[in-house]
Amino acid sequence: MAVAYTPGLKVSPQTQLRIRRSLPISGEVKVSIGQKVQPQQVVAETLLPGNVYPLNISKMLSIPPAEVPGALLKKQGDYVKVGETLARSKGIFGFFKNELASKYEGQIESISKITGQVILRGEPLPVQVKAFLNGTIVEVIPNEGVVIEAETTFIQGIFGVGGETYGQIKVATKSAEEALTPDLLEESMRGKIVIGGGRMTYEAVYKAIDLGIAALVCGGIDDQDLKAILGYDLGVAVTGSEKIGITLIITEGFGDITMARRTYDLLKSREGADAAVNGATQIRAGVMRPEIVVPIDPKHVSKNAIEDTSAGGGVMEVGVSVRVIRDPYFGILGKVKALPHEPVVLESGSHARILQVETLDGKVLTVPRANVELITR
Amino acid sequence: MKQTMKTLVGSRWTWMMLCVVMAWNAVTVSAAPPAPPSDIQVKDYPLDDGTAVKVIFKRSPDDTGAEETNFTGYSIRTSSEVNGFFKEALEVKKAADATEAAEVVDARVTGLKEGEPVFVRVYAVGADDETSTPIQTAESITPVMAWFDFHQIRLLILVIVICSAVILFIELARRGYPMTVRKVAGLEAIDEAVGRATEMGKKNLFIPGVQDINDIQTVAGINILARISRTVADFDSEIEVPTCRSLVMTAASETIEGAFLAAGRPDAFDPKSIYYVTDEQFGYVAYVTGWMVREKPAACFYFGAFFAESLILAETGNSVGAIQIAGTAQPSQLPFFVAACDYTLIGEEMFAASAYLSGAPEELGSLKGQDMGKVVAAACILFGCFLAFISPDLMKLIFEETAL
Amino acid sequence: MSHNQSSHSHITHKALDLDKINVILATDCGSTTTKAILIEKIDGHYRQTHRGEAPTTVEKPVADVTVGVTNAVTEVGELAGRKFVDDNGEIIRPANGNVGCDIYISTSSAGGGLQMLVAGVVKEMSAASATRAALGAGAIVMETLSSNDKRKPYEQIQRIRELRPDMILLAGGTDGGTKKHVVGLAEIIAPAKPLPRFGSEYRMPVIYAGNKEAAELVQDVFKDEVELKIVENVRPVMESEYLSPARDSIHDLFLEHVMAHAPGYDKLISWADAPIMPTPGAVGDILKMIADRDQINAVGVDIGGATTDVFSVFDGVFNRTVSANLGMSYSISNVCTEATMAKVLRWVHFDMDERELRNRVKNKMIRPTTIPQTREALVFEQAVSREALRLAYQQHKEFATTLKGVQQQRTVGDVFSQQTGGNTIVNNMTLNLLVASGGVLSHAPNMNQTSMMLIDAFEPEGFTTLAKDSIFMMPHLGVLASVHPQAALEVFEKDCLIYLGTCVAVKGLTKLGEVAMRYTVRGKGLDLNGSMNGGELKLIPLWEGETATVLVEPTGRLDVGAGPGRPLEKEVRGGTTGLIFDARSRPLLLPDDRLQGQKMIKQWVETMELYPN
Amino acid sequence: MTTTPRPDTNQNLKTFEKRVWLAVILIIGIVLMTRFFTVKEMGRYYAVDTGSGLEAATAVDKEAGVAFVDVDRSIGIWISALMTIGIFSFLYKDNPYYKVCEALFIGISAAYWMVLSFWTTIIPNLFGKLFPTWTQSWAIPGLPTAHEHDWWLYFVPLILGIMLLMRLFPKYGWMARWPLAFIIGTTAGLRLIGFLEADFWGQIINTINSFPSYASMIEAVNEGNYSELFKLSNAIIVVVSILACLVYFFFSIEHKGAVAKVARLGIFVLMVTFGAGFGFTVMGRIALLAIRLEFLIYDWLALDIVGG
Repeated sequence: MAVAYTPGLKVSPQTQLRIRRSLPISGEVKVSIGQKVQPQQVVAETLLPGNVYPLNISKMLSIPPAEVPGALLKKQGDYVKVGETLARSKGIFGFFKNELASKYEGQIESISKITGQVILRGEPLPVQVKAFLNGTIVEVIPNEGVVIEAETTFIQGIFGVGGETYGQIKVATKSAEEALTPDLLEESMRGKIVIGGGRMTYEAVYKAIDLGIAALVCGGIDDQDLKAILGYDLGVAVTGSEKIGITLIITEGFGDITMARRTYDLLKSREGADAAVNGATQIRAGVMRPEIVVPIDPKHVSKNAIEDTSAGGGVMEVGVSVRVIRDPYFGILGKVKALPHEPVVLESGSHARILQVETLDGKVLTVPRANVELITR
Repeated sequence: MKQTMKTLVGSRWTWMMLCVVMAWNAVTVSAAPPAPPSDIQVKDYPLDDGTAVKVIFKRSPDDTGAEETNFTGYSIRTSSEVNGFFKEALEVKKAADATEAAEVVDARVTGLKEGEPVFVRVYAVGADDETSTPIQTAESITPVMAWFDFHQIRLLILVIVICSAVILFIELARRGYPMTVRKVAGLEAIDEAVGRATEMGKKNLFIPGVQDINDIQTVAGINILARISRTVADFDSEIEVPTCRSLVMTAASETIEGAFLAAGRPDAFDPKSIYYVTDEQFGYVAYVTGWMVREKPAACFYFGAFFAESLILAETGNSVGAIQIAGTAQPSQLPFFVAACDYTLIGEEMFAASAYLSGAPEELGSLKGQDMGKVVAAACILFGCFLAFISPDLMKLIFEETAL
Repeated sequence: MSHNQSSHSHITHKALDLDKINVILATDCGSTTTKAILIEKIDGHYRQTHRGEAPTTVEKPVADVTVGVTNAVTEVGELAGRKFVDDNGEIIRPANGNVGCDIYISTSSAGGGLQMLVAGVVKEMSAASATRAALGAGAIVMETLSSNDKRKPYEQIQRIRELRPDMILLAGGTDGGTKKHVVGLAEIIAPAKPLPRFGSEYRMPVIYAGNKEAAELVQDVFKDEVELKIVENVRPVMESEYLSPARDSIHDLFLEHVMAHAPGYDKLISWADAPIMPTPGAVGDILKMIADRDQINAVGVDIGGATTDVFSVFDGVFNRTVSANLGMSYSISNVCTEATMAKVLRWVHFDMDERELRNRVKNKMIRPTTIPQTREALVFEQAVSREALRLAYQQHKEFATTLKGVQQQRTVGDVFSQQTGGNTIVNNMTLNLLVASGGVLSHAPNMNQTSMMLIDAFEPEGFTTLAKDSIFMMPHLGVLASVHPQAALEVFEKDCLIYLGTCVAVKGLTKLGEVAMRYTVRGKGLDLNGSMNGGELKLIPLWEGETATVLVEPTGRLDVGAGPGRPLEKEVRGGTTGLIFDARSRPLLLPDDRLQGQKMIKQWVETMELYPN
Repeated sequence: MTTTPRPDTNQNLKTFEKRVWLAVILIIGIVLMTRFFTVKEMGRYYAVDTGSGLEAATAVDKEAGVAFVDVDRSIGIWISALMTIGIFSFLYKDNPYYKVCEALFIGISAAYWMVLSFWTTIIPNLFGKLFPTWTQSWAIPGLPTAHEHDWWLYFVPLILGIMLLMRLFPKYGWMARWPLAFIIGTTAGLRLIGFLEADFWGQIINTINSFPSYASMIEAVNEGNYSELFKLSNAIIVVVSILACLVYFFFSIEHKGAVAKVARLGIFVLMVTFGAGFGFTVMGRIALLAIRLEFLIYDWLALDIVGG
């Protein structure tokens, strides 16, 4: 077969997007068909009862239950934060005092002298589903959710962390190659979606969180940095629920890697526009990629815009632009120079069909066909 | 039957007669009595629990320290009345050699009643148990209880060593020092047993033994009950606890209520399932076995002090097809539990259970501390045996005699 | 324990005359590729002759599975010089000269396979039995709900809503046992109104395999909102499992409801001469069949991109586990996380930059289709696979256990050897056959690499024959076995398995530099004897089709299957790798020190000729 | 494996079984009655009035005219015999007869214990100490009316006892926890010392004391007496056994390697102990059974077997 499909990411200046927004459990839909909605508008809502945390203060402090109210530093109805000192035992002659810091956050619902138990109830968990898109409601699923439609500029990243967020697009780097370093970030970017070029550094992410930047979109990130940011090693690529105070999206891959020019240019062209991003990624059957959605003002919708998906997927032939997506040449861009038919023995000893790539600086590399990805340039 | 009884009674009489006759013989065949000791002094023994007096007297002239002599030792006797019946309280051996013979005897007479005056007599005893005329104090002496009993000093040291080991390890555990616990299959099987009951829609039965709450085994049993009922609450199963003592019922009820609350299911707690049956051991057993046969519990737990009922309960449980987990520190009952139950906790394992189950660092630390106690015991035994082998006197000095 | 000898004959489409079957066409619609094989009767024996493959077409834009099947079949046809597909795009039957085939069968795991939600009362008991039934039927168990999973009802409801299973299996309670728990579970599932994965046009299939006395109550709870099928209890009493009715009805419903709604499957079902089975279910069936016939214990492993399936048959008891997050592409990063990078790197005999590696791992995760180009990348990937296999096998051991909740019979003598129920039935010493399949194992450039990956990850003890599934034919043979067992067994024997050789390993801790075992090998042109020190490996050439008699005398307390220190003589089978003597310890211990470890691995790599220049 | 479905409880079989049992019971009843009326000793208690009370006698005495049948005690014999059989009937299966015996046993014993503890504990030990005059006036005539030294301390148990009773009122039920805690806490404390003294230290001292000294051994051997050597070997066995058992009960160490081996030895020691205990207890139980059977055979049925 002379044709090879590669997993494509959608990078489209204009596309009609239809998304389904639904509640986890049944609730109330707050909009009706035909209604125009804003990204941050709540379209459906429900309440989950707050979680209950029973704390056996008497056991934890080794005091009789009846002394629990005396040892508590809070009253019924008070709100306790995580780490706040909840109770202190009297100790013996002022020594051996024990303190107990709350492990949970919530309101003190009841204090029992009998069991020494304090019940903390977390806030009722409001579950709100926002529109995410600036669009029109085209379908209402009663008690569950809605389907929204809009004309958007739509860009899929390859990987992201953090959930949905909104903001103005702001490009921070001068080129698609430039790494996002802390010095490129400034106070004025608070609440915005900041676009970088190459890799986002650990320091930059930290500064961005401090500055209150809504989201960072870059070409790549170092896994070591990601681990430091998340505080754990990411195992399964199912993300979206991280609470790190920022949404991060990478468009190309891990390591030092440049953002595809097309993506960079498209984002740059929409600088200043309001966008919605979602870092949620799920790489397996039913794949989910992080997305950057920039609604297009209905006035500017070009009626004859072509549905453009050629950015990802396509036909592999001599002359097309490709990126190598596996070491040892990871991230290198070039053009297909030859597509030999016969399988070749690789250095690893495997037989595989290969292609030759001529890099931008004129070198010719031999790589397995599976290890390249088409890019439109 | 009646006749056998009579024979038995008859034979007892025969024996007594025989004894009397022999005693008479012994008295009649006596030789000349030895010379009495002299200069008796009796004092209250200091720093003790008030059950001893110190008796000091000069040795009898017959007590020369020579090996071959008619003299065997002294008999110290006490009575509450001046001329009352004097009962022997202590025997003192004759001097081993001449040097010892020159010294006074300083004896400690124990077994007295605190606060009750006694009179003391000392007899010299000859070869054929004939006694000299006694020497006696004119005044009675009253043993007094001191604030601190020095005889218990070893115990104090032990308590301090073990308690500090426990405290030390608890502290260490709190600071994250890793503590391991050996696996105890019986405890791991609790979930399995309760699970079985849940799946089969049957009840769990818990028997906290037949002793009152003042038995440490019952307390340990109640501790395990806390965990079991927590599992029961988690599994939404039911537990039945008939008790043999009213206080145990109260304790069990409190425990289960607490466990259900901790599991977040206070609503599922049924106080009626914990009840008192009777104090009468076998009445209780009859009830429990009857209940078992009727209700067919799928899981039976026996934790506490058990006596003759162990096998009856466990066999009945086995016959109704329950998973049974038992634990007791009654050595005589363990074999029965082992034979009839699925899992058995042996003695100490039951006491360690609560620490094992909770997995809380504090409790694990205390377990480790208790293990240190065992190390101390082992060391004492080894050291003591070594001393006993080398020098029994030194051993006695360190392990038995008062340090005063 | 379980009755896994499933009978699918109850939906056999057509009556077949087994003697007249000469040409068999089989396909397996995997999530990415559809593989077709051709089996022909040559000189009275069934042989696999040709194969072909094509991308699976269940997702847009094609969305008709038969297109991929037709493509794959066409490729086979071209290679075999037969015409299988007529002008209407249908498979031609029966065979007539160079045209058509006698039977056509298929398995499917396209679109993520059969995804199920399982619920039972106690997690370790009826829920575990239900899970076993579902896994045995070839399903992926997305979630197991139980009364004691510590979740509040609303959390459970939320979870069910998040999932979109193909099917639900509800079990719980022994017959005559608990009703309230089972009904309680039904009351949680019913209001959650789980939506089936393939559209909402049909009702969610729910199989009830719990307390038969609660069946009516459960039916009342579900009313008509689901497609409820009531079968016999998977756990009629605590002491035994009865899985086959539940398994069979999973297969039936898979066909009737799930598959029927997947794109193109209605056509595929009508084509096939036997019910279409979920791929892993078919693999399990053939493995079980072989183990039963030869009276052996066997373990099969299929390591994929996202998941690793482990199948085992020990003393006739079949078990299957799916380690959902252990795989070589989508899940590679999770393997490194779960096993830790240090554990992965201990299999690598040279230095690697960890930071660089982390990025590579993550990039493989987000771009799962790439293949290692350099030797370094290959070595690393195979190191990861060892850890993935090791973890999957560990999970399998934890799952393949004796039943929990069974009353134990004891005597006084047992007091100190009390063991809880639910011990693993997996015993590496009694394992006879270890079969590997899946990309990293079957496509390794060098078969010695496959052998070593198996030995390092599974740590077989005693005498164990190693083999690999040549072209992942086991699913096809599994279905074939339900129609034509003789053909399936013949092909399995002759074409399916490629024997790698035999591993002879001592159980116990061996000491470096001390003799661990002595051996004598006698066979065609072979007469060797020697001894092995602790920590050593030895490769003795014994090629495919050859056998040799091996006598092993372990020293000390070491064991090769006859008991500690006892000698054992057995006939062993050769293969592409040969006869491997392994005097490394069991469990396999690698030095913590990186340098020392590298030295040791390097030595093994050289002995085993793993990465020749 | 399906369980073979239990055949739907065969009604016929059940009725048949019932009839058989009815017949058996009837036959036994008839035999008993016949025996009662033919054998003079059976189920009767003969007594002779000595003036200072009743004493046991025999049927022969009755014939002689000195003794008479004590109806009360005879009824007692019958009750205990029938109760004994009732409890034994559990060996066959649970049945109404057993249930009656069980209920009687429990009811009577519970009441008995209640009365007993009231009159032996609460009255003399609590009220008798706190309110001697009052108690003397209605309950214990012989009680001294003066207060004891430190008598007021008895208010503590009174209050604790009342608190314990508070369980009866759900609202104040929590009060019961205090006395309970007091009891458990005190128990633990007392037992700790008791345990240390009697078990812990006692075991150590007894072990050490059983160990012979080198000097005594040499002396004995010189005298040609080798028993000391046996004493030594015994003592060593004892010490090793104790240490091994101690190791078995180490919880904070995984039983691996050398520890496992020592623990294994400890297991053997414990096994031997259990074996001995098992045998001992079984013998005890058989003796108990013999006593019950003796009662039934001799005192009730008055059978003349085994030279009774």
